[in-house]
Amino acid sequence: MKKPNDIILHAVTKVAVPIILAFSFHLFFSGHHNPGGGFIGGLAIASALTLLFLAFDIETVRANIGVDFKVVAAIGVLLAVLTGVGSFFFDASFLSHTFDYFNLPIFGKTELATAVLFDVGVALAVIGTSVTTILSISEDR
Amino acid sequence: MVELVLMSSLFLLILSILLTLYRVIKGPSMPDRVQALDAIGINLLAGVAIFAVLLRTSAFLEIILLIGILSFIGTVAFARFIERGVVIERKPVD
Amino acid sequence: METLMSFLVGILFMIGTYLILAKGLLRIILGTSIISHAVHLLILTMGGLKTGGPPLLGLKNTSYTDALPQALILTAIVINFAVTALFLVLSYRAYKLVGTDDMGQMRGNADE
Amino acid sequence: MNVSLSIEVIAVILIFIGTVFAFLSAIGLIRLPDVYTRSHAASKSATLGVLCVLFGTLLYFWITQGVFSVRLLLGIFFVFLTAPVAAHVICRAAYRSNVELAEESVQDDLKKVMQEE
Amino acid sequence: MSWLHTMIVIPFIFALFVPFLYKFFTPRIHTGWFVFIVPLLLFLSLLKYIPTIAEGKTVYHSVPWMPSLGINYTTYMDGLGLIFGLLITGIGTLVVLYSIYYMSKHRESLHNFYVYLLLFMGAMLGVVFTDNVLVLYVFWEMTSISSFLLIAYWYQRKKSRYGAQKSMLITIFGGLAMLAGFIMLSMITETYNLREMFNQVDVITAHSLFLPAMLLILLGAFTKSAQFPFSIWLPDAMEAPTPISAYLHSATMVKAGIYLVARFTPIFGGNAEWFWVISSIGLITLLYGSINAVKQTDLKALLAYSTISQLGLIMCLLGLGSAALYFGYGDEATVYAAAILAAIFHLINHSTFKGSLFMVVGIIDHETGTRDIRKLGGLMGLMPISFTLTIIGSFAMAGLPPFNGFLSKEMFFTGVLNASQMNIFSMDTFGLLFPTIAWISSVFTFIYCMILLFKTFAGRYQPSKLEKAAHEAPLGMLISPILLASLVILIFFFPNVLSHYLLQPALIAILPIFAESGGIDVKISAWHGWNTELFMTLGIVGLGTFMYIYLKKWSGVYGLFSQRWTLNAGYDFAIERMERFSEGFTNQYMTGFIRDYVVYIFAVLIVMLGGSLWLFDGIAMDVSNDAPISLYEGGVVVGMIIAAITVPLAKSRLTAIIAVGVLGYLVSMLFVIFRAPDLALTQLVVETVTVALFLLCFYHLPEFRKATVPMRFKLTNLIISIGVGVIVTIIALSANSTRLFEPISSYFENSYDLAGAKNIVNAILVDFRGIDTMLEIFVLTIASLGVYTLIKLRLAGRD
Amino acid sequence: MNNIVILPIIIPLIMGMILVIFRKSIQFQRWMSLIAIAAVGSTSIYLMTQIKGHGMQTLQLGGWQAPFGVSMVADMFAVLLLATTSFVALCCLIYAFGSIGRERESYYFYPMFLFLLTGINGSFLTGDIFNLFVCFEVMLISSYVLLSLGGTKIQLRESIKYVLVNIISSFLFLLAVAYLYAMTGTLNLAHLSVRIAEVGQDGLMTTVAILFLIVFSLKAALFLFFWLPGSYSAPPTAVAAVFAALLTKVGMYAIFRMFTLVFYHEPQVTHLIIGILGGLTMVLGAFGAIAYWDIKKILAYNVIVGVGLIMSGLAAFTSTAITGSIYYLIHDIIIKALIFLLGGTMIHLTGTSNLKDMSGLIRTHPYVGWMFFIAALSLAGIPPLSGFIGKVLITKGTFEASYFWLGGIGLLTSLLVLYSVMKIFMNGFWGETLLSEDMEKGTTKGLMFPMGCLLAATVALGFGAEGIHEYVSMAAEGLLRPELYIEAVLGRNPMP
Repeated sequence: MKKPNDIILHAVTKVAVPIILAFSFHLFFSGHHNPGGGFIGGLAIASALTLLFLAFDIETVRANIGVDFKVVAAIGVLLAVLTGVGSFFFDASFLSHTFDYFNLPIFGKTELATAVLFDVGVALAVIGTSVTTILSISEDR
Repeated sequence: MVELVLMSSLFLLILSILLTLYRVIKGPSMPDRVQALDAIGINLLAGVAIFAVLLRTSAFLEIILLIGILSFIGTVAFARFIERGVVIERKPVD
Repeated sequence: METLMSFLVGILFMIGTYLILAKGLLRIILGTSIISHAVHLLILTMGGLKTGGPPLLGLKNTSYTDALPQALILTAIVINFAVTALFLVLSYRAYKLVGTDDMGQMRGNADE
Repeated sequence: MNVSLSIEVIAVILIFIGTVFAFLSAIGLIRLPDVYTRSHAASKSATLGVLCVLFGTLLYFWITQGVFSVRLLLGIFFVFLTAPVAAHVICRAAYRSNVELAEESVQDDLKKVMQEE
Repeated sequence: MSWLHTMIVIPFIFALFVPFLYKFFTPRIHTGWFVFIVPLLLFLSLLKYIPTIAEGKTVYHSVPWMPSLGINYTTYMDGLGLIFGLLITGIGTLVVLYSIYYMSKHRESLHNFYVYLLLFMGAMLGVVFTDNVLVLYVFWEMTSISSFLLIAYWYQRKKSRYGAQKSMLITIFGGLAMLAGFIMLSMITETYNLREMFNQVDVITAHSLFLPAMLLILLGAFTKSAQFPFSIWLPDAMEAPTPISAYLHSATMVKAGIYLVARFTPIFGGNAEWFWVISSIGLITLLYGSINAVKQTDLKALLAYSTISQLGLIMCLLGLGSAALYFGYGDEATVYAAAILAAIFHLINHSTFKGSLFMVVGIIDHETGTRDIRKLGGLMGLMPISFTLTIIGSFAMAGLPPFNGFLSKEMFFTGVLNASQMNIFSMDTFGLLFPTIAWISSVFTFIYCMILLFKTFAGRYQPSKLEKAAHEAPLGMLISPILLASLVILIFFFPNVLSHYLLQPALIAILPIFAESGGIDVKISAWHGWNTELFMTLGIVGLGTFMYIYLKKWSGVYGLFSQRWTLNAGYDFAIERMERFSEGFTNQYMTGFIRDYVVYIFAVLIVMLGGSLWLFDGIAMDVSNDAPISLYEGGVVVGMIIAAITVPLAKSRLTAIIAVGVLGYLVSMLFVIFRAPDLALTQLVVETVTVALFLLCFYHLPEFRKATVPMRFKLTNLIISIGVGVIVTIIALSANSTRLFEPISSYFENSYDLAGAKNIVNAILVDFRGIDTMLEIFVLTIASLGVYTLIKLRLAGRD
Repeated sequence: MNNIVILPIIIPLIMGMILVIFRKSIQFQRWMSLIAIAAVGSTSIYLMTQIKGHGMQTLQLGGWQAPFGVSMVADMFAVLLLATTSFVALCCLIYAFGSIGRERESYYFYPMFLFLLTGINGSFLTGDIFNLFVCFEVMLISSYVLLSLGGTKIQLRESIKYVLVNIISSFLFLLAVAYLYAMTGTLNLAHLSVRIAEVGQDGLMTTVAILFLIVFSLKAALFLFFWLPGSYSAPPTAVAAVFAALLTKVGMYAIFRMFTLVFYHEPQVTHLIIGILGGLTMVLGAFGAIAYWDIKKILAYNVIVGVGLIMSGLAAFTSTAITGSIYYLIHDIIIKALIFLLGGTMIHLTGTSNLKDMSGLIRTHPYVGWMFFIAALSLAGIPPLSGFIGKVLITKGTFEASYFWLGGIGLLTSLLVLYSVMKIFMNGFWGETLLSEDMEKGTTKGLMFPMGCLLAATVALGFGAEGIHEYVSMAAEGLLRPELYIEAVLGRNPMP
C-alpha cells in the first residue's frame, strides 16, 4: 500500500494552528480575570504543536522549530521560581506578587502584575514538558 | 419557559450522548468508536453552550472552542493510530 | 447532588480498584486513570456543590462556589497527568524489556 | 414583546432545533448500518445541530448581555472547519484498516484504486 | 576525669596505637611487649587502692556524659569492684605475658588480637567500676562484642565463626534483657545511678515492676555467666586462642554475671524469688557442668564445662547468701552471709587455678599440637613443670588441701548446710536438696580433675598420634601459670590476709547491712575439726577415686542420652528453623506480585477504616444541605457510570481507552455543571493529551489478552473493589453530613483587591497558593525528563 | 516572616534546573550539586540556631496571612531532619561520583538527586496539608526517575510496582484531604489543629485520621511495606542508600506531624494502632531480615525494622519516647545510608549480592570490613554508637506508657537485626578469602571518604548525644506542645 497523502489534513492544519495559537494566547492572557491562565494556555499551545506533529512528521516540524524543549521547560520553572525569589529583594515573603495599574499610551489603563511573569514560567514549563514527552515517545522505535 | 426549553434541550443532548455511548461500547469496529467519541465531543460542546445560556454566564465560552479544538486533535490522533498504528510519524529512514 | 456524587465516586473507585487488581499493565493504568477522576470529583463534592456562580469576579455574581477545591483539583490533575505519563512510558519500556505485560510474571524472584 | 425578547426567543428556539438535530444524529449513529453511513449522521447533522446551538448562544449573549463573543464566532468557524475533516480522516482510517462496508452497499469505487496500489 | 576514669579509658586509647606499633615494630619486637605495660600499670595502681578500700571507704567520681538524660560516666569503687579490678588487670598482665610466647609474631595478626584484648580489658574495667546502669550496659555489651571478635580470631575457621555467633547471640540477648530490666529500675527510681537506687530499695520492692526487672537483669547475668541453660555458648567459645580462653572465658568475662548478681543483691536480695532463682539455677548449673565435663575428650572443652560448673557454684552461693538480707543485721544474717564470703573467695580462687590450668592446657596444645585426651598421655616425664602445675590446679579445683580450692569448697559446704536449715522461703521442704546436689556435683568435679591430670600426664606416651614431639615449654610461657599456681598455694596458707583486705570490703559492698560492723567475723582456716564438711570432702575423695578407676565401666551411661536432645542441638535446630521459617513465611506474603500487594493495601484500608467507622460510630447521613439534582445531571452521571463500566468489560484496548476518554469528557461536563470553568478547561486538555499519550504508547504495548485468572482471584478482586467503593462512599456521605466549619475560602473572594485578579481560581493558583503551582509544574518537568531518560538511556546489565 | 525558611526548597530546585540546562559538563554538574547541598546544609544549621534563639521560624508564602496562604514552618524537628538529610545526601552524592557511571551522570542524575531533595525538604518544612501532598509528589516523581534511571530490567520491573503503590497512596492522600476539607474547611495544619481541638475528634474524624495513617504508612513502610524490599534493591547503590535513608523518613515525619499536631486527641485509638502496626512491622521486618542470603534484601528489611521502632516511640507518646524517636530517626537516617553504601560496596567488589558467593573480604579490604562491623553494631543499637540512646529512650517510653510488649519487641528485634547484619559480616568478610585484589569487579577508590564521614557521624552521635540533646529535646517539646506550633503559625490570637 502506498503511503497516503495528507493534503486535506495539511491544509486544514495550516489554518487551524494559527487559530489555536491565537486562542491559546487569549487563554493565557485572560487567565487573570477569566478562565484560563498559564497552565491551560501552555497546554493549548502544546496541543497546537501536537497537531503539527500529527499532521506532518517529526523531522519536518523539528526543522522549523529548533528548540530543545527540555531546556524550555527548565527555563519555565526557573522563571517561575525566580519570580518568587525576586520578592527577596523587596524584603517580602517568597512568592509575593505585586500588581499596579498603569496608563499606557495605547492600551489605556493596564494592569501589570508580577503574577504574569509567574504565569509565563508556568506556560513555558508546560509547553516544554508536554512536547518533550510526546516527542520522546514518538521518537522511540 | 425559556429555562424549561433549555433544560429539556440539555437533557436531550445528554440523552444523545448516552445513545452515542452505545456506539462506543458496541463498536463494532474501531472507527465506529472514534466516530462516536467525536460525536460525543461535539454534543458536549453544544451542551456547554446551552449550559452557559442557562446560567447566563459567559464563563464557559472558552470551553466551547477548546472542546472543538481538542476533539479534532483527538480524532485525528485516533484516526492516525487506526490507519497506521503510529500516531506521530517520522520520516522514513532511507 | 452531593449524595449522588458520593455514590458516583464510590462506583468509580470500585471500578478503578477492580482494574488495578488486574494482571495486565494496561488495565492497571486505566484503573489509575479512573480513580483519579473519582478523586477529583470527590474533592469537588467535598467542597460543596453549586452554592453560587463560577468563581469569577468579573461576572458580578452575588455568591461564588468554593474556589479553593477547584484550585486543589487543578493541581491534582496536573500532577496526576505527570505521573500517568511517566507510568505509561515506564510500563511500555518494561514491557519491551521484560517481554511481558503480565504483572504475575514480573515477580522477579526467579532470575536473581 | 420587544425586539430583544423576541430575539431571545429566537435564540432559544435555534438552540432547541440544534439539540433536536444532535439527537437525530445520535439516533442515526445507532441505527445506520456501517461506519461510512454513520459518518453522515455524525458529521453532517451533528455539525448542523452544533452550529445551530452555537449560533443561538451567540445571539443570546449578544442580545441579553451585550457581549459579542469572538470566541464563540471562532468556535463556530473552527467546528465548521474541522468537523468534515475529522469525518474524512475517520472514514479514511476505517477504509484503510479494512472495515467492511455494510451488506446493503452497492458500490465501492475505491476498491479498484487500492488494489492497483 | 579522675584516675579511676582514666584507668578505664587507658586500654581503649592504647588500642588505637596498637596497629601502628604492630606495623612499625613487627617482626622485630612482639607487639605484646607494648601491650604488657598497660595491664601491669593498671594492676599496680589498683594495688594502691587496697588500703583505702580495706578501711571501708569508697571512691566515687562523676564525669558528665549526657547529663540532660541523667546518663553520666560515673565511676565508683568499693570492695567488690576492687576485687574484680585486680582480677582483670592481674590476670590480664599474666595472660598478655603468656600470649607473647603463645602467639607467634610471624604468623598471627597480632594487631587485631591485642586491639580486641585491650578493648575487652577496658570494657571489663568499665563494667566493674561504673555506677551508672546505662554506662554499665555500654561496657557490658562491649565485652560481648570483644569476646565475639576474640572467639572468631581465626575467622577462616567455620567453627570459630559458629562459636562467635553463638556467644554473641546469647550474651547480647541477655544484655538486652538486662537493659530492659535497668530501664524498669530507672523508671521506678527515676535515676540511672546505682547509689541512688540503693537508697530507694523500699520503693523498688513495693513496685509492680519489681519482679520483671529482677528476672530480666538476672537473664543478663545468667547468659553472661553461662548459667544453665545459657551455658551452651561457653564450650564453643573455646575456639578462641588459649590465652583468651584463660582470660575471658574463665577468669573475667564470665564472672561479669557474678558481679552483676552481687552488685544487685542490695536491691533484690532478701526476696524469695531472688533467692530461689539464683541458688537453684546455680545449683543446676553446677551439676550440669560437672557431669558434662566428665565426658569431654577435648581438654579445653573439659575446662569449659568445669568453668560452667564452678560458676554455678559461685552463683548458688550468692543466692544462698542473699538470705542474709531477709533477716537484717544480726546473728542469723551472719550465718548466711558466710555464703557470700565463700562466693567471693571462690571467685578469686577459681580465677587463679583455672587460669593456670588453661595456660597449661595451652602449653600442651602448643607443644604437642593436640588437646585430645585420647591422643595424649605419658607427658609426665617430658613436661615436668607443666605436670606440677596441673597437679596444683586440678587438686585445687577438686577441693583438696593444701590448695585454696579446699578452703572455698569447705565454705561452700558450710553454706549449703546452713541453708538447708533455713526456715524461710519454703526451705524447710527443699532444704536438703542443696547439700545433696552439691555433694554429687563435687564427686563429678573430682572425677574430671583426675581425668585432666592423669589422662594427660600418666599413661602411655603415643608420639605417633601427635603432630609434634612433645617437650617442655619455654620459660616465658611458664612464668604466668607458675605465678598463678604459687598464688593457689599462698592463699591456702594465708587466707585471712586476703579476707581482711579484699573479701570483707567486698562483702560489705554486697551486703550493706554489715557496713557498720566492718564485715563478719569469719576466720578462714583449713582445719575446723571433724565436722560435716570434712566428712563430705572425704566422701568425695573416696567415691571419686572409685568412680575414676572404674570410669570405663560406667561412662557408657552418657551414651544413653541422645545427642538430639542436648541444648546445643536445640540451639542449632532453633536457629535453623528460625531462618527457614522466616524465609518460608516471608516468601508467603512477599510474592513479588503487585496485585497481592495492592490487595493487602486495600484490605488493610477496608478493615481499618470500616472497623473504625463501625466501632466509633463514625457514620452520619444528612442530605438536607444537598444541592438538588437536575435531570441532565443525572444523565451525565449515568453516562459516566456506563463509560466506566465499559472499561473493564472492553475486549479491545482501544475500546477501553475510548471509554476512558468519554469518561474524561463527561467529567469535564460535570466540572462545567458545578461551575468550575478552569477545571473543565484543564480537564479537557489533560484528558486529550493523556489519550494521545496512551495512543503513542499503544504502538508498543500488546493488545488485551484473554486473562486466565482463577475464580478465586476474581472473587477476591470483586470483594476488595466493592469494599473500597463502599468505604469511600460511606465516608464521603458522612463527611458531607458533618460539615463542622465554614471553609476558609470566603477570604479569596476579595481576590481582586488582594491580588488584582478577578478569576479567583487563578488568583489562588498563582498567588495565594503559588507554591503549589510552582511545584506542580516542577513535577511536570521532572516527569518529562523522566520520560526522556527512560527512552534514551538504556544500560545493560544489573547494577 | 523569614525567607530563609524557603531556601532549603528552592536552592536545590534552582540548581537542578540550571543543571538541566547546562547538561554537558559533568564536572560542573558534580561541583554545583555539591555546592547546592552544602548550601542547604548550612541554611538548616543557621535555621537551627535561629530556632534555638527565637522559636519556630515561619514564612507565610506570598505574604498571605496564615490559614489562607501556604505556610512554611521550620520547627526544630523539621530542621534537625533537614540538617541530617543534607549531610547524608552529601555523602551519598560523593559516593555517587565514584560509582554511578558516566551515562547516568549525563542523563540528569544530579538534577534528579537535587529534585528529590527539594521534595524531601519541602515535605519537612511545609505547614499545609495539601502542599505536603505536592511536596510528596515532587519527591516521589524524582524517586521514580532515579529508581528507573538506567533502564535495566530489574529497575523497570521494580519501578512499576513502586510507582503503582505510590500512585495508590497519592490517591488515598487526596481522598483524605478531601474528607478533611469537607469537615473542617481548611488546609493549614495549625488551623486544622485549632479547629479539631475546638470540636473534638469524633469517630468520623478518627476514621479520617486512620486514613491519613494508612497513606503515610505506605510512604513510611509502616506495616504496608511490601513495595520496599524490591524497589530498594533495584537502583544503583548511591540511589538505594538515599532512598533507604530518606524516603521512609518523610512518611514517618508526616505521621509524627499529623499525630502530634492534628490528631492527638484520641491516642488510645490512633496511637495504639500505630503501636500495633509498629510492632508488626518490626516482627515482619526482622523475619525478612533473617530469612535471606541476599545482602540487598537483608538491608532492605532492616529499613523496615527501623521504621517500626521509631513508630513505637510515637505510639507511646510520652516525652521520653518522642525524644527517643527523634534521636533514633536521626541515627536511622545516617546509619541506613551508611549500611546501604557499605553493602553496595561489597556488591560492587564481588559482583554478586549473594552472601553464599562471597567470603573473606576483610583480608583485602580491612577498612570496609571494620566500617561494616561498626555500622552493623550501630544499626542494632549496640552502645555507645548512635542507635543506643534512641533505643533506650524509646524502650523506656514504651514502658512508661505500659506498652511493655512493644518495648520488648523492639529489643528482641534488635537482636535479630544484629543477627542478620552479622550474617553479612561473617559470611562476606570472614572466612577464606576467595577473591584476590585483581580479580575483583570494582575498586573502592573514591568510595571510602563518604562512608568514612557517615561512620564518623554515627560514632560521634553516639558519644556526643549530649551535644544535640538540647535540640532534640526542643524538637520533642515542639511535638508535644501543639500550641507552640499554632502560635508560631497563626499568631497569638488564632482566628476561629
